[in-house]
Amino acid sequence: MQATEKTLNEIKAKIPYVDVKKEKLTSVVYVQKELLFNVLKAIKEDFGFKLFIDHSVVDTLEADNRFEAFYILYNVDTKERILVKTKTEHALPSVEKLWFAAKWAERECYDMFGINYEGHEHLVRAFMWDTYSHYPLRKDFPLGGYETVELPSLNESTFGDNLSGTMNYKRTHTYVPTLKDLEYTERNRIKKKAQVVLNWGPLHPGTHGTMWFLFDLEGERIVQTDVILGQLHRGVEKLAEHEPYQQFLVYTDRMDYISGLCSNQAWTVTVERLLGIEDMVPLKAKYIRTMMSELQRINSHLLWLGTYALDLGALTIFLYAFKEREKIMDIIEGITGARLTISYTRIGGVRMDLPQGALDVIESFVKFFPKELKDWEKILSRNRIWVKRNKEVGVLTKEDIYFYGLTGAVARGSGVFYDIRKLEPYDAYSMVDFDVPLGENGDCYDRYLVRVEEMRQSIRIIEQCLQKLKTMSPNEPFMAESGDPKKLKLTLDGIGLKVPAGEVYSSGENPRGELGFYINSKGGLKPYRVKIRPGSFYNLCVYPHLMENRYIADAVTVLASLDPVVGEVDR
Amino acid sequence: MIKKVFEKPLNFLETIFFLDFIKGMSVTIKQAFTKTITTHYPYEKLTAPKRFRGFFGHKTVNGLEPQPAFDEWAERMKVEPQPSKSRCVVCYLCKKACPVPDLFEIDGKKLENGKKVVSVFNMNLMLCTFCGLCVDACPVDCLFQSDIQETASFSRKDAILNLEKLELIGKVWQDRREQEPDRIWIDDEAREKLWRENKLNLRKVDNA
Amino acid sequence: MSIIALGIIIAVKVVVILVIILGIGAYLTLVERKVAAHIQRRPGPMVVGWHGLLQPLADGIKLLTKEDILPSSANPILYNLAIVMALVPATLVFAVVPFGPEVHVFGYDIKPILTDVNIGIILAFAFGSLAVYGVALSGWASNSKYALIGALRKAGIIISYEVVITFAALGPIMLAKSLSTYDIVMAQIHQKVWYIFLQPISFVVFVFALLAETGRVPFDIQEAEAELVTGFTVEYGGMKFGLFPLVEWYVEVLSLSSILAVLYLGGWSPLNIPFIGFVDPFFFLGAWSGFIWFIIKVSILFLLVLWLHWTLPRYRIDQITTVAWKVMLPLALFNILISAFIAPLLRG
Amino acid sequence: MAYIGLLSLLVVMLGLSVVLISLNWLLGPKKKESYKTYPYECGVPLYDDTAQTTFHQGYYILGLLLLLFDIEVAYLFPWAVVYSLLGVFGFLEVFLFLLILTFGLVYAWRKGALDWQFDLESL
Repeated sequence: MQATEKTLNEIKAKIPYVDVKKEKLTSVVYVQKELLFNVLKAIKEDFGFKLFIDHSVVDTLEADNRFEAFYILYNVDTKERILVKTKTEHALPSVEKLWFAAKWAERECYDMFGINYEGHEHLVRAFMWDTYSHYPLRKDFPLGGYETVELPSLNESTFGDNLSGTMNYKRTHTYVPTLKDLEYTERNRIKKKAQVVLNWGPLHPGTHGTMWFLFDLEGERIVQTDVILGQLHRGVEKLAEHEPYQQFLVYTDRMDYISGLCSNQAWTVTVERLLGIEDMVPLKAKYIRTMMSELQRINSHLLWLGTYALDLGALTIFLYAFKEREKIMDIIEGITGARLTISYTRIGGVRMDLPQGALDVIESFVKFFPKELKDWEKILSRNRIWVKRNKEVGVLTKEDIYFYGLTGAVARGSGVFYDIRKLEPYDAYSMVDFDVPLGENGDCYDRYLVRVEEMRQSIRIIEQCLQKLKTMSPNEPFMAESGDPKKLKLTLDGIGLKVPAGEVYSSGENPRGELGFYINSKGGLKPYRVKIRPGSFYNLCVYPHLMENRYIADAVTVLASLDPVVGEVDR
Repeated sequence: MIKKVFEKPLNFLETIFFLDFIKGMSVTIKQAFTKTITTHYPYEKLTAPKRFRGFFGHKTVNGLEPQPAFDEWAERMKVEPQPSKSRCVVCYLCKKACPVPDLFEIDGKKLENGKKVVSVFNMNLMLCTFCGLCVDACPVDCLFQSDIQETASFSRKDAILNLEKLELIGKVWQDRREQEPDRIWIDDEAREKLWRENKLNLRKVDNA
Repeated sequence: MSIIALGIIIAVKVVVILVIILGIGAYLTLVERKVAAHIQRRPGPMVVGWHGLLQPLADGIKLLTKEDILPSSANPILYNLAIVMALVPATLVFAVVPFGPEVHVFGYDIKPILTDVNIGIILAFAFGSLAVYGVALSGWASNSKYALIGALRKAGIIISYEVVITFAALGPIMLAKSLSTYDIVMAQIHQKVWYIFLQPISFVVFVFALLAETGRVPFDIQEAEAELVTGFTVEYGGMKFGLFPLVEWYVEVLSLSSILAVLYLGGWSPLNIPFIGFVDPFFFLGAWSGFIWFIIKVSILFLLVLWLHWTLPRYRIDQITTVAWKVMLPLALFNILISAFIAPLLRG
Repeated sequence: MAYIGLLSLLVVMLGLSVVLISLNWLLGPKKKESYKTYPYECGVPLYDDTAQTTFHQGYYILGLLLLLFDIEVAYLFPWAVVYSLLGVFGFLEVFLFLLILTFGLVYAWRKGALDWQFDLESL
């Protein structure tokens, strides 16, 4: 929910030199950049907007004060969200003292826009290597990049069978880092303090993807850690500026590739809110989306559980979890046609109605799954080794949650009631009944219990959706009908979907935390700027803090319990 | 609304008799004597569901086109339908709907009677995301996605579908699977075997 | 007994041990894969041979035809010596394992034990603890950080469990009043009791120490694939890589299981009803039934190890040492006290 | 005399291990590539070129305790064999011996020597 008029007025009364504005979808506080730090501090401490959601920059291409920066903050107690905006030429004060998460967001802005943050402790690039000299998200950076190095295609050199026209695969590539660049980067990121610096990743089974950690080791003790991101960086935000709204859906699949449906849903809901057609979406579509994304949540949590147990040595659970996961994959494949990159939702509904037999299959899955879950818990939950490995490891207090901008199961594991499905219900979540599991100690064990319980709650939601969907006839619409096709064109393919000017921040509760989309639209077919708020990225930012003075063996425990996915971290 | 999660710690008796280990081991031994749930790929293969989004194909003109859309679009684009050839009306809507438009290369050629017919339709599937937006866009139910999923090849050339390949895939599809009902899975027996422990019983095919 | 006969007997015994190491050791990989697969609801290897029966052979051929790679910064002598140091002591343990009772073949009385000496158990523990050198050397010689950490972890485990395993073994020795493996079994047969019934604490401690010494779950931290990829073997390839798991996971488990069977399960003796006698369904085989009982006991122990391996998660290094010194060692000391009271009550 | 078997097994095993080590060199392919012998560290350039440096371990004191207890156990082996012949005197003597060592263990425990030496400060 956006901050109310009342809160905005209170802010205006307390801090007179800011401008406040309540727009249709956002509540904005405008402030001069010189006063930014103090204003944010006051908003954080006096008004309770403690949770850091996101920070980024919009390149307006205006002659003076080219960049418009925004900070998105959340008040967990009053369930209000606020945007703080400022304008700058190329420099901003760093707010890393207020939120550590801002440190990483600022690094990203420095990397992508070349904004210089004054007072930042260690301002290095977030995704690109340190010898890279461009700022890719600036508007004057071409979509294809600067063509500098041409890589020979393997086929050309082996078979010599290139084709002509647009079908040829002789594609120019942008500059790729050499070993020297990487070596410079790794030495720039971490200054050795202890005995040995160990490269942990990117090609490592424990990192769940291509994450590159540097551990400064004193024996088994990790003295300091840094993460080198960007192994999977594809510039999704840049691509979003060049894709129509519907077509960008395809890229949301590929961000958090474990839970494509939830990302689809979050993006679709965001665009629907921007269009103002959230209420026009048929009830059936809403229920289908909710049910499918809960299935996807179980799917994603199963992958988490499997790899978590695998990391701690219990390989069998991994196979058990994948056995059930395969069933969900089969269901999703039968309904949507794809297993991983699903692209099922559409702006205004879903792509297809449920096929025959889908409800039967889901019902039989839902009936059996809790039994299986109980079996796994028998192996793990009270096992003395499992408890020893997880309790008192990676402890996060409530204050940490706010300071590091953590969301999702990580926040709930520490007892912070933060679940977008409850706080800001989208689709059918307001119509179904479910509990939010909360932990107490905020250690890995609590996060484990929370996620396991979440699977059970997801089953509850799916059951309710099933009951509802059974009563609906197959003839009911699954796509919204536009009242006036000239003004608003809602089709399955999304050709010619025009979106009014405006901005919106809306988020969905992904299995890995809050996935938010900030859309800045200047009207027309394509968004002007899309900022994705990835849950994994901010959940990962607490990792170096948690790993201080821990064992190498805890590295896998903590990483798996934070459960980041590289596709979402790097985008 | 809020559910606190916790788990009891082991008590003394459970600790000294290793009851936690025994419980876990009882689960694993139980599973060890249950039937396996694997499909022995590539000796055994499941049939992909009808909705599966695999390689693309062009349905051919066989009298089952969606009417009146097909005639209208053929009129509008001045295209002459050729029997057992692609239904494509060269409307470029698929290219428009594609997130990566570069992968399509479409062209039509003029016939002697002044009408058009599709002559070039290349899809570079190296770039394709298999999202199905082009299929949604196709107004005449020509472009579709088949169940071809084993697409690995030694040359990138094989990843490019030209008009002939597309028509061939389409014809095979029309013979083989087009008439199937819109069901979640088609191979009920194999799936029920896989879902043995769930006691799945799919309702018989409803051909209505 | 003539020199020639003695030579032939020794040669046969050595060949039997070699078969155990290479043949049975290799086929245990198949057993492990099958057990693990079925626990995980998979069929395991099915393609090479009937139900994968030729799989170990195929694996062996694959490993043998790999390229021989020496890491650029490794120390070549230590790098290869590590394999010798890992393989040889682990197999020497079999020299003191009595596989069965004395049998009468071709007019000779043969004890199926290679070296029946009066310090058999001590020899077994001595060779067992030598195995750590192989791991430590490989970690140091391959000059990779993962290998080094893995090797040092293994040393940490050995440091903790070496003491525990010897203290645990003291109990049965006190009851049997002998250090010879053969005599320990004979003592159990005379006293008509397996020592597992008199020494349950010591048995449990010994089983955990066995898991630790052989690097099985929950103590497989030296190769923890999620943290250290494969720990000390990370720079080894081909047969050199194949030998480490063969030694650690199969040969050592077999040898220590044999010692365990000797100490607690009465070696080759048939099923025991404490203080009453033995029940032998294989009585018609005469003295040879002992071999069957020995094989049964060792296989059950091996399957138990596998069962534990594929169920439990793994400990952290500090937890392993803590458990060893704070739980296992006091228990083992306590067990000696109990044995001191039990021992005089037993018939010599 | 009894050790001949052991010795012959040792010789056979030494020979076998040398054979097994060299088999790869004999049977395997030999292709030179520049990065094939690069030490594995997840496919990125090494930060530290060598791993053969000082590396702190947390079980140094445990190693010392191991020596102590292994010697103790060596004393106990002969006692265990002849225990039944020694009677009450033998029991009391070793009981006293074990008691002292148990006190040693408890002392080490209380001093924190049995814990993993995690920080340099705790040493």
